[in-house]
Amino acid sequence: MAKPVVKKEYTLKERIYLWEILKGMKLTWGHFWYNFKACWRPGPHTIPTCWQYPEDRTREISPIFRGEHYLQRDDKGREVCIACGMCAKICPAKCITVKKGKRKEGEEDKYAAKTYPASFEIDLLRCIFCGFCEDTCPKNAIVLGREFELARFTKEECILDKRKLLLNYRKAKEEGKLKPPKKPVPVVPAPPKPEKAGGGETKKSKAPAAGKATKRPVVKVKNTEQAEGSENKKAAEKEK
Amino acid sequence: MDLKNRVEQCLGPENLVVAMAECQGDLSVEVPKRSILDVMRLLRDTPGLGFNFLSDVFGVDNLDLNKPKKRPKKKTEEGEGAEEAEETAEKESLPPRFEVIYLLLCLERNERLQVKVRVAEDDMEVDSLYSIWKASDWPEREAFDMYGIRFKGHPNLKRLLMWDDFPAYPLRKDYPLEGQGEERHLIYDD
Amino acid sequence: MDDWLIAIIKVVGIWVWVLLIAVVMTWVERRGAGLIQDRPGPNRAGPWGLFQPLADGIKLFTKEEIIPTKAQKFLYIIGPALFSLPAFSAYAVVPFGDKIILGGKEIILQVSDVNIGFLYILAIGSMAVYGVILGGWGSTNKYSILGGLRSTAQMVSYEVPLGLALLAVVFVYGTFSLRDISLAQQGTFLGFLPNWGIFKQPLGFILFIVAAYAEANRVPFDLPEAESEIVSGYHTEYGSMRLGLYLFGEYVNLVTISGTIVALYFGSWHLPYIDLGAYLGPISWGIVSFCIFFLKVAFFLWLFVWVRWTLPRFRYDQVMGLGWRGLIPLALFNIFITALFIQLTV
Amino acid sequence: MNQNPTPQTGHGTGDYVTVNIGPSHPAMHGTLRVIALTDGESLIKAEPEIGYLHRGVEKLGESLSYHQFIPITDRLNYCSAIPNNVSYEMAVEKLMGLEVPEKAQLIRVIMMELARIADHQVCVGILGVDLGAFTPFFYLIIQREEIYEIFEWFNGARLTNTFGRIGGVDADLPDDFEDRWNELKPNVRKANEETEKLLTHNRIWMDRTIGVSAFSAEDALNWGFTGPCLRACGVKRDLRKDEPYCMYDKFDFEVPVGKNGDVFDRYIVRMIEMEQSIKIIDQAYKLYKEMPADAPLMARVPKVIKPPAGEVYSALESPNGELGFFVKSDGSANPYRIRIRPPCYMIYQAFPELVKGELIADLVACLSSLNVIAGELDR
Repeated sequence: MAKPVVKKEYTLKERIYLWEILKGMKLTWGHFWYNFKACWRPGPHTIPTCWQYPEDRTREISPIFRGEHYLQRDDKGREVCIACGMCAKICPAKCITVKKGKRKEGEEDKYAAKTYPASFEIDLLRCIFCGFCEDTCPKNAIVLGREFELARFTKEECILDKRKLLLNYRKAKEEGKLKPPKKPVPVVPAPPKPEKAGGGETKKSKAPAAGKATKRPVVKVKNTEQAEGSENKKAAEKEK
Repeated sequence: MDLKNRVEQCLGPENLVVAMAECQGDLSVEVPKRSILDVMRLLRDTPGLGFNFLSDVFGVDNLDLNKPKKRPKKKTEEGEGAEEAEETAEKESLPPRFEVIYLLLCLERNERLQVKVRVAEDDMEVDSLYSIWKASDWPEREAFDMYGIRFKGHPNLKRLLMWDDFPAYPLRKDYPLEGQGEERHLIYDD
Repeated sequence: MDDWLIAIIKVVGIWVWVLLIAVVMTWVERRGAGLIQDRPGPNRAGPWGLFQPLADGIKLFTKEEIIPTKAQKFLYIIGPALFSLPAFSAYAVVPFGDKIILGGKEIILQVSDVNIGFLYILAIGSMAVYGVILGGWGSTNKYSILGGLRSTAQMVSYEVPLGLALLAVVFVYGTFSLRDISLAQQGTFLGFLPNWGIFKQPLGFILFIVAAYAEANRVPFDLPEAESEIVSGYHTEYGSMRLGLYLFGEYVNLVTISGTIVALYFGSWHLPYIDLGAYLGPISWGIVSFCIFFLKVAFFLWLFVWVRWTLPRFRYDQVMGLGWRGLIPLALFNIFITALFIQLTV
Repeated sequence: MNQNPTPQTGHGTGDYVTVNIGPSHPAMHGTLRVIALTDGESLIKAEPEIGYLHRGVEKLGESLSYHQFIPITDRLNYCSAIPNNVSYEMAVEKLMGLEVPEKAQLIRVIMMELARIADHQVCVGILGVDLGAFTPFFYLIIQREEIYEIFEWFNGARLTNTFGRIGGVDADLPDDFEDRWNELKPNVRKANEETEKLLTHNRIWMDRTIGVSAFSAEDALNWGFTGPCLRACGVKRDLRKDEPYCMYDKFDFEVPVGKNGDVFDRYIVRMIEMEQSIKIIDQAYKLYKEMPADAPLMARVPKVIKPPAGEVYSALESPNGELGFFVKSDGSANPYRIRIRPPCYMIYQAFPELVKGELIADLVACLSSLNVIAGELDR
């Protein structure tokens, strides 16, 4: 395990230190001078790479930024969520709890669907902002907004209940920061099949099975082999 | 000649192949535990195979696969001899609980091979590959740490990720996800 | 009585002035670093962040003083003092201007014109190493001890090329007094070059500045406090104003070193090709010479900052190698050449 | 200066000092810890101790569904989350026998190469910081921020991207990708050039890096090295070339190879790889543009993924080396066992060998040149 010995071959320029040092200093001086001039520009955002954050909020946040959540309302101001619980189910951090409530008569202007979330809580301390809830929501009701200032003083404030989520929606709407609707992702079209495969996207369609069907026997073979293997081994051990 | 035949040709005569399986193009070969070192040397040195790179070593716990039915885990239950006897009887008919999987790689032909040994719960000792590949140093320590599989001949077999006096083996299937309150065992001295 | 008063004014004045420069230097360092690195640097406290040193000072003064339980108390406390005291006192022999004539009395702008000024600087400068090593040892921290050890070896080693480079200067000017050397740098030689030390001792200047960087523990020789290796080196365990003394001491050192460089090699208060003293009145010339001197000092202070944010750091053995195998032979060669030259020309 | 007095020949009085470097130390990126036995400045022994960031990712995976594990993979190598995501997705796709649409593969390539640039920038920058050169770090990190900007506009997150889904990607490239990339490309090149100017030929830098922690090719293979650290030793191995995935066989790029396996070579290899990544992105984007706008991005994947029982191992060339995922399925909706083969885990275990006989300062240099990421190491 002897370590290889490395020969150092330097050119004269490298050997005398100073040449490269002076070159480097020229480079840093260039940066200094550029930024020194930039410093005299008016306004908080002087040096192009730095935002003076709390004062200077001109930096554009991506419209699809995954920040603090809000619950969407439709055009008539009704809550869209149907409390199906998909978001709670898909959440890797298990930070969403939804309780379902049945819409009573006379509440049609409050809730869009027959069921609505009686309570909807998101624990921001657990949330990892992966955006799966948004992805999976059938009604596009829960959305991760553009709000990124998540610091709170107490733990209680970090739990977003339904009221806060709807307030977030109002705030986002007032500031024009509602998330644009997501473009649907084109999926590989289903191979032509005698049965109709349309709309089989959400249901367990037959289409992937076509791919699987060829593979399945392999797996089965493997399973049997495994079983045989263990038997073989048993036999071998018995012999021993 | 495809890889499967070559491996068979190499290991077959010595009666070293317990089973072979292929899943999506990944060939895995199960070999007897006691001859793992010989197998590895053969796989490395046989021309035409030349698996000269150890990619990874890790354990798998097959507890749930062996027992599809969920049963309450009563480890400290006393007295119920009948149930225990039943369990032991069942155990004997099942394949050994643990597996150690070695991922090998042939750098020349870019072929990969999974070598598998089964480790029974009552004899958790496998020969260490440290003498062949130094790369097995930490992965074997981790397998020991997580499953309690001991590697004979490893120069420094102690816990890697968990602290030294951690009382359990966390990646076993009967270890609860949220732990057993091992923090209690931490002794803070100033 | 007047002499006493003048002396006291000079001492206090230059002490405050050097301290002020050191304080501003902490701002320049960070601001300069920021601008070199494409970021603004401290810009919150006051205009352009100028009050940042003030805020730092308040913080350092009001922080709780903690002495680690296992530290050796006496050494721990005396370390910072031993570091900063020599730093301040070394400036005593460095001039800061020509002279002022006040009420018919000639006042030289130098605390004390000692005729062995060089030796004083070398002697006092090497005192600082005690502060570092005692602080490092007294902290009873392994990183601190390592830092202390590094600094000792480094500073002691680089005293030698520093002294040898200075020796060549003494050969050229024939005096140990910094004031005399400064005065001798007026005018030109060979008809076109300013009569500055750098043109008479180019190699000596390079040797001196490299050794001076090592003496001041600055990048690329900042091994005693290399933060990626030994956390903060000898002052790892220090906090509050004790740390402040180390930090300020370092900057005061920089001022002293820059002053020495300017006095020796950069023509002190002289401008090239022009003798302003002949045109200005005695008082205004005193002030102008002071300004010229400190503009030059400011350039060297900036050079310290500039180099710091350009270069990587040496390794311990490489520093030693550079010192003993590079600088010292070169310095001896420089002395030899200088002596030969003087012998041949005079 | 490589031949420092070793304890056997030099002042080996046996009176050594144990210096505990880490887990909280300016040079330890993340919570690494090295217990160093030193004789003055030279190292007698350096033993790495890991596990301070162990979060039980593999155990966690067994209780999550296949999709839910994707965000967890972000947290492995937090400097380059996207290759982690893709590697895991590729493993599951292999298990399911899915064919990922070409356009999605191209998007993956583009994003992975961007992540590679970002990762190498961090690594080189930090290497500079640890050797005392602070400034290149900032020049590089500014460009990394711009890369993160692209990530943000692509799918809304900067660091923990949760990129892609099993079977494809969840979003198309943003419309302004080309503008952003064209703006970014010269800047990245410029930052790299400036870093080279400040470091590569600087004698101080060369002294600090050339010959430090040199490693021979046989040793490197024996210890399971992959990625830039292996290539620096002179072994031309790159999974993108050797086991092409994601259409990497269609791109024309070079695999840089070093000679001595020392810190300098690792640095140079990383610098060249950044340049090559830029080339790959250009080619991939060209191919991407040739695809029809409505080309599929997702394979047909059922909502609840239940791969057939089986076990596969799939690896890709992450910025640090071979990042592999072994996924074992029992046919249910949760993976039965997920094993992550992190590249720097294999490299870091040779750390005592790498720094044998070096100085403390070299330990730091060696550590940062390996680009050890605690999140990936401890999982």
